[in-house]
Amino acid sequence: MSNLLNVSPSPHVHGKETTRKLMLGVVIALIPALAASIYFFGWGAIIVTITAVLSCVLFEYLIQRFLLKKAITITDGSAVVTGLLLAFNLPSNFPVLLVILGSLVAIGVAKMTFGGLGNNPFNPALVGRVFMLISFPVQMTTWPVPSGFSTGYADAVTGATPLAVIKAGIKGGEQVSALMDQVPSHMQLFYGYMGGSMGEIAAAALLIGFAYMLIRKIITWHIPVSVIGSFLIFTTILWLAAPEKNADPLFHLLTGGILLGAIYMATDYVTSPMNPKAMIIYGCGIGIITVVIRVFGAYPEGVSFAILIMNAFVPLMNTYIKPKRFGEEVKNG
Amino acid sequence: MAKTESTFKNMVLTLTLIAFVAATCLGFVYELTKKPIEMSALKKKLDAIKLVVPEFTNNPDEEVFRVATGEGDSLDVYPAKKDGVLTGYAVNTYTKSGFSGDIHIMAGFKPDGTINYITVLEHKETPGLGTKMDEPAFKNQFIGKNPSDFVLRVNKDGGPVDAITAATISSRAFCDAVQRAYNSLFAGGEWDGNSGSTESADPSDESEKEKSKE
Amino acid sequence: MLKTFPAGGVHPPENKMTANAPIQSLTLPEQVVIPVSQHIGAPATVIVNKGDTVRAGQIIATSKGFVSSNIHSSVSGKVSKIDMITDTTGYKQTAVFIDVSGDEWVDTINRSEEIIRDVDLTPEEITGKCLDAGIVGLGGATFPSHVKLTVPSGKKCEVLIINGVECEPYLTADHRLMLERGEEVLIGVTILMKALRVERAFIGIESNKPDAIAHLAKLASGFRGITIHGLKVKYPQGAEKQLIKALIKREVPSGRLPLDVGTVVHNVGTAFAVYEAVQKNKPLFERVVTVTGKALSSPGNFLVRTGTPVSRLIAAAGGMPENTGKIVAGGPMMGKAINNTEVPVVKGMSGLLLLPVEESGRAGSEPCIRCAKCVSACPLGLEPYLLMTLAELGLYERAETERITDCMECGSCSYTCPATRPLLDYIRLGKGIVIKMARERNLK
Amino acid sequence: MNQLQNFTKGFFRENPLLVLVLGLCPALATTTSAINGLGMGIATTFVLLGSNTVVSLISKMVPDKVRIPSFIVIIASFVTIVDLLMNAYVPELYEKLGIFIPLIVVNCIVLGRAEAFASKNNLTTAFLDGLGMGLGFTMALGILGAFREIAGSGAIFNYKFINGDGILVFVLAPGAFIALGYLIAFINRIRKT
Amino acid sequence: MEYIIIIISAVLVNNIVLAQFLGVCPFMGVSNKVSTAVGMSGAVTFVMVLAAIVTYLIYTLILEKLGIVFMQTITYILIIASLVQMVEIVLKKISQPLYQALGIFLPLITTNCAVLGVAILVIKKEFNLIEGVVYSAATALGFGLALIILAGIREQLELADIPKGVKGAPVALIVAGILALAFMGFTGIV
Repeated sequence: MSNLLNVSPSPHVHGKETTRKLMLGVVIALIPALAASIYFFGWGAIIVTITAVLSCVLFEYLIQRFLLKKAITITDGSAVVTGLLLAFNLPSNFPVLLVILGSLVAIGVAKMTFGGLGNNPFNPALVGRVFMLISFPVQMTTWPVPSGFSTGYADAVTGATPLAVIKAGIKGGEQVSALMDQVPSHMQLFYGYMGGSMGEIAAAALLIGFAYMLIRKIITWHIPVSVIGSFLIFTTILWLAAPEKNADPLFHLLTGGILLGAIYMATDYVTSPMNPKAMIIYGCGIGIITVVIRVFGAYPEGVSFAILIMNAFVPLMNTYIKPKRFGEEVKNG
Repeated sequence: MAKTESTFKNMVLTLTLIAFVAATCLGFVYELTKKPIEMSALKKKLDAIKLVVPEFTNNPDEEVFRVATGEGDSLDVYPAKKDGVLTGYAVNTYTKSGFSGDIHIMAGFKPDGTINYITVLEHKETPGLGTKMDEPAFKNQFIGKNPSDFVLRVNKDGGPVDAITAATISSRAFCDAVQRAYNSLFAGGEWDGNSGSTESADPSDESEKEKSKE
Repeated sequence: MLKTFPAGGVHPPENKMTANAPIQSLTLPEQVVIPVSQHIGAPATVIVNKGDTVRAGQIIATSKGFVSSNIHSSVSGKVSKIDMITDTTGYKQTAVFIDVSGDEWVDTINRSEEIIRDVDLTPEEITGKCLDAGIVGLGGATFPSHVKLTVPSGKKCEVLIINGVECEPYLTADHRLMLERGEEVLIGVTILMKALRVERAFIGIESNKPDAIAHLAKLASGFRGITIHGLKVKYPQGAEKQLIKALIKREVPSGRLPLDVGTVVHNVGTAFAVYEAVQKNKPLFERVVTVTGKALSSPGNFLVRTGTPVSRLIAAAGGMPENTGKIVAGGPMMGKAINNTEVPVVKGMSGLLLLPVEESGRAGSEPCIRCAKCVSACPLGLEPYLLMTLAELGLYERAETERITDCMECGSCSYTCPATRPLLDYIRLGKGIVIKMARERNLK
Repeated sequence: MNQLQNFTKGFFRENPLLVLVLGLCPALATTTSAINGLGMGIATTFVLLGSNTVVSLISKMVPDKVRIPSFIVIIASFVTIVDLLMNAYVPELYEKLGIFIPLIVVNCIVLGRAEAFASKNNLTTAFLDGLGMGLGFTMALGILGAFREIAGSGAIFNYKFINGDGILVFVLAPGAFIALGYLIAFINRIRKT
Repeated sequence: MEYIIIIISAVLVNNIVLAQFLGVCPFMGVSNKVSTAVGMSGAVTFVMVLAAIVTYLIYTLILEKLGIVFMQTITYILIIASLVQMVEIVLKKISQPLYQALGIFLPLITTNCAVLGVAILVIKKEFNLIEGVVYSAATALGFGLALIILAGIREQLELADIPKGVKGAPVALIVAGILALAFMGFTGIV
């Protein structure tokens, strides 16, 4: 009997959380946004999502099996999440071949090059997205207009995102108040009735997922709240300073993927800081850089770039911004 | 041969000698290449002029004159003449509203102001996007148009010019440069630089987005 | 709002199924095996020989040095041999084997049920009695109590903290003790207050023991300076520094003692043992042990003599279930797995936990996903993921600057890690090496 | 045999770019197309050849303490000669390579070969070494340039074989880094097996 | 305003390493540790600004006047080489701690093409002296920023399980590539 006893160091119990469950939780949290996307964009959304997820998983498998000759870890679900998030960052009429290329970049370049899950300094889905945005600017910036469930894919009617419309207008010297008539109302934006990347349109659906992830304790509030907070403060300042030259903060918040970025992309475990203090700095950095790029830069959206840039600072933050150590503040005696 | 010692005299001597030989060689090569360099620069200019104006027999480079843009500077204009008859002007124009840096363009006009042909001399636009402004698909829509009735404005701004997809800003900049050339030459610089057709009113306001989503 | 420590901590399922099981006295075994090192510090020196007859409460090994403790016989009988055994920690050490005959106690022990409230000893006399009685911290650390009661000159204890938290899942020994021997515990606290010359004592109890809180609060009205404080249920609420932070909002600096922030912490079990030692002259040779496990037919809390083999406890709790995969001496978070059922009960053993096979194994270690759950779980504000990697790669200098030695091995990180990485194992390893390195450096 | 090795080592075993990882700046900046890459490589080869030859010839005469300054002057002279010649006879390529022609002077490969090899070897050896290293570098730039041109603009030697654009990022800065990274990784991989 | 544009452009939009490919060798070479990266950045800033001033003066006061502009490369490299030597000697004399912090990087700077590159670019971009100083300082800042970020990432990657062939220079290049990708977001700010 005694020989059969298991002897191992403490602790002898383990929490219920596993990597797979966490990844599944993220997937569940993304379902409302996916549903909204399918509702507005139809078949295109389904095709792009399935292609991205399948090719991410497949590439992870192939690279681990044949190039790295390592243990296969596709079952941990992280490739599925990468695929989903990549799809969420693409237009729903994006050519299938390019979706596959994007997946290869996300998994092959941004993840497997660094040794796989847990080692990559940059968010794989975002590397995939930005790579595609710069390589295929035309395809990446022709958005199908929402049309209720449509079966069109390549032939979908396309239009600009509200953010791009406003930005182009402002640069053309028009007044914001006049431009606002050309874009959907704030309420429509909240439900997701606009052109844009698949996953970024429906603020309502994204917020439901956010609530779910908070309740399930998959993520903490620090990053999303600091991103959105600094973002709102900055846009409000600009808006108050020149209301006819800057869109209102709420409009900014509901468009251009800032919610998708703040809730799902910036919070990516591997590429975000490891302690609350650093998380807040990281989040504020993302919020501010996003606004800088949106308002002053060439691209109408800035959140993908902002997250990648702050990703680059994460190792420095992890080294130099430490959690508050217990017993640090109290001085002798 | 024994290794030369590192004495002060030796060091100075060696360095001086090497420097002297080097300078002599360079001077020689410089003299040798001076002409070809000038020639190639001239040839480049003439090639560009040849491209944008009708046939000519004169040397436009010798007859170059400058016209004021009305913005405090001036442009080089090369008149093309065939047997003494004016066939067109090549205007070396520019715009500051490029996507990344200034764009220099050689714009060719017939004497009545009709656009003959245009070529891009120098730019730093994004490869695959802004670079398309030097491709026929975009340029050809200007040929034979007279800016007096053909508004140099991209269709996004209400004009007739089809902008390059995802490179509206480069397209606008292109129009801006051509407009500048036309106005300087034919409108006598009486151009406020902001007829609404371009957004070059404030050169510092270049924070335009290129990837306009359409 | 219940008090707690601010950062870190986890919420493992409580599983306190023996909370309503009254303490039962375990019948004496045929033989007890009493190790000479049941405490932190130098092992005691054996002073009996093979063949000697001893009585319960008789000293059989004397403390060697200041940080050490006396060991007493827990039964009456004959010393059959003195030999090496493998103890609960897995190390070899000397132990005294005693064949039990009858149950004769040393004469000086007051075996009456009467509760003696009045204390008229000086602090020094109290400390002396604790030393004689071999009292050690019964919360699990087994630090000799007389050391903690000796306040060095220049330092002052302002408040005494009594640890009734029992934050380890499954365990209920302290809980039952507070319910059934509440008055003795409070007298013990009064004695400790006297020894430390303090006016106030806080007893911290996790709010999952409302009956104990109510009971002690009622009794405490009859004692001067003792207050009962309900605490939030969060592991490791019972860790000394975390408890101090929760109750008096002071942080014990890294590498320092509670006394540096003006407090001393004792366990309720220790308070009870102090009561018995001071008022009844009874040395520490028995204690309450929770014997528990989901598959046990009659888990319970047992008053058991030290040196009793744990197999007796298991038998008393209904016998070893078929599918037992692991036996843990102590709680599931910090207890030690033992590899045979003949190891003796020692002073510091607060529980015996039988885990079924399916809960006894560990899942394989997966790659770290940098979810930072270990960082937020660490009550000391350390970064377990980093410490593990540093220990794994042998970067001990960096591990030291990342304060690996602060780790108290509470196990919250390993518990919470979704990738089931053996965080604590590596940190323990690294910590050991770093401590050794530091010691060698100090010698130079 | 030994001389042959002096010549061939630059191609693979000691390829200055792919194995020694030197001369990264021009390798990244000028390889937007195969022609540009090759042009840069040839310009560098010319400087390498010239400097190696002259350094090998005069190294005995140069006192040790002024060795480096002398070499720098020699290299800079050759660079200026290349600069002038290219400006005169291949103006288009010259314009594309831009500032990276004068910057050959700080290319670690050139000074490295002069200092570590040419100054210690005879004329023939130094010449072959310079030629091998230069051509090895040229080859590496050509490969990188060809890859970037094919992937980035769907063309090779300015001949476009696909309709439309390639993967644009490869003609831009990020693509340069990434392509060179994988190229070196690939070489590492075949070298080790 | 003009200066701010120069600074933002040099640091973020046209980062010397990530967009212009100058100084890639030291960028790869001294990015193993954050502490050395910081030291290198300091030394580069110092030399770069100094070199920009001296070469600017020499160019406008001597080369241009004498009409021997073609001697630019040879003069510049000699100036930079002797400047580095001088800085080293002066630093050794006046500030031992500073010398210890920056000293080991100084010899490496001679062959840092960013220094020579900036000196040439100051002339090419037709800056005046003050603009040249601002530009060179901002460029050095951009160099330092990229270098320190890369060093931070590489320090972290030390603890990661990088596949064999990619380890070392390749992974650093790929990180630089992704970094360049991210910095492209700043396009168009100025």
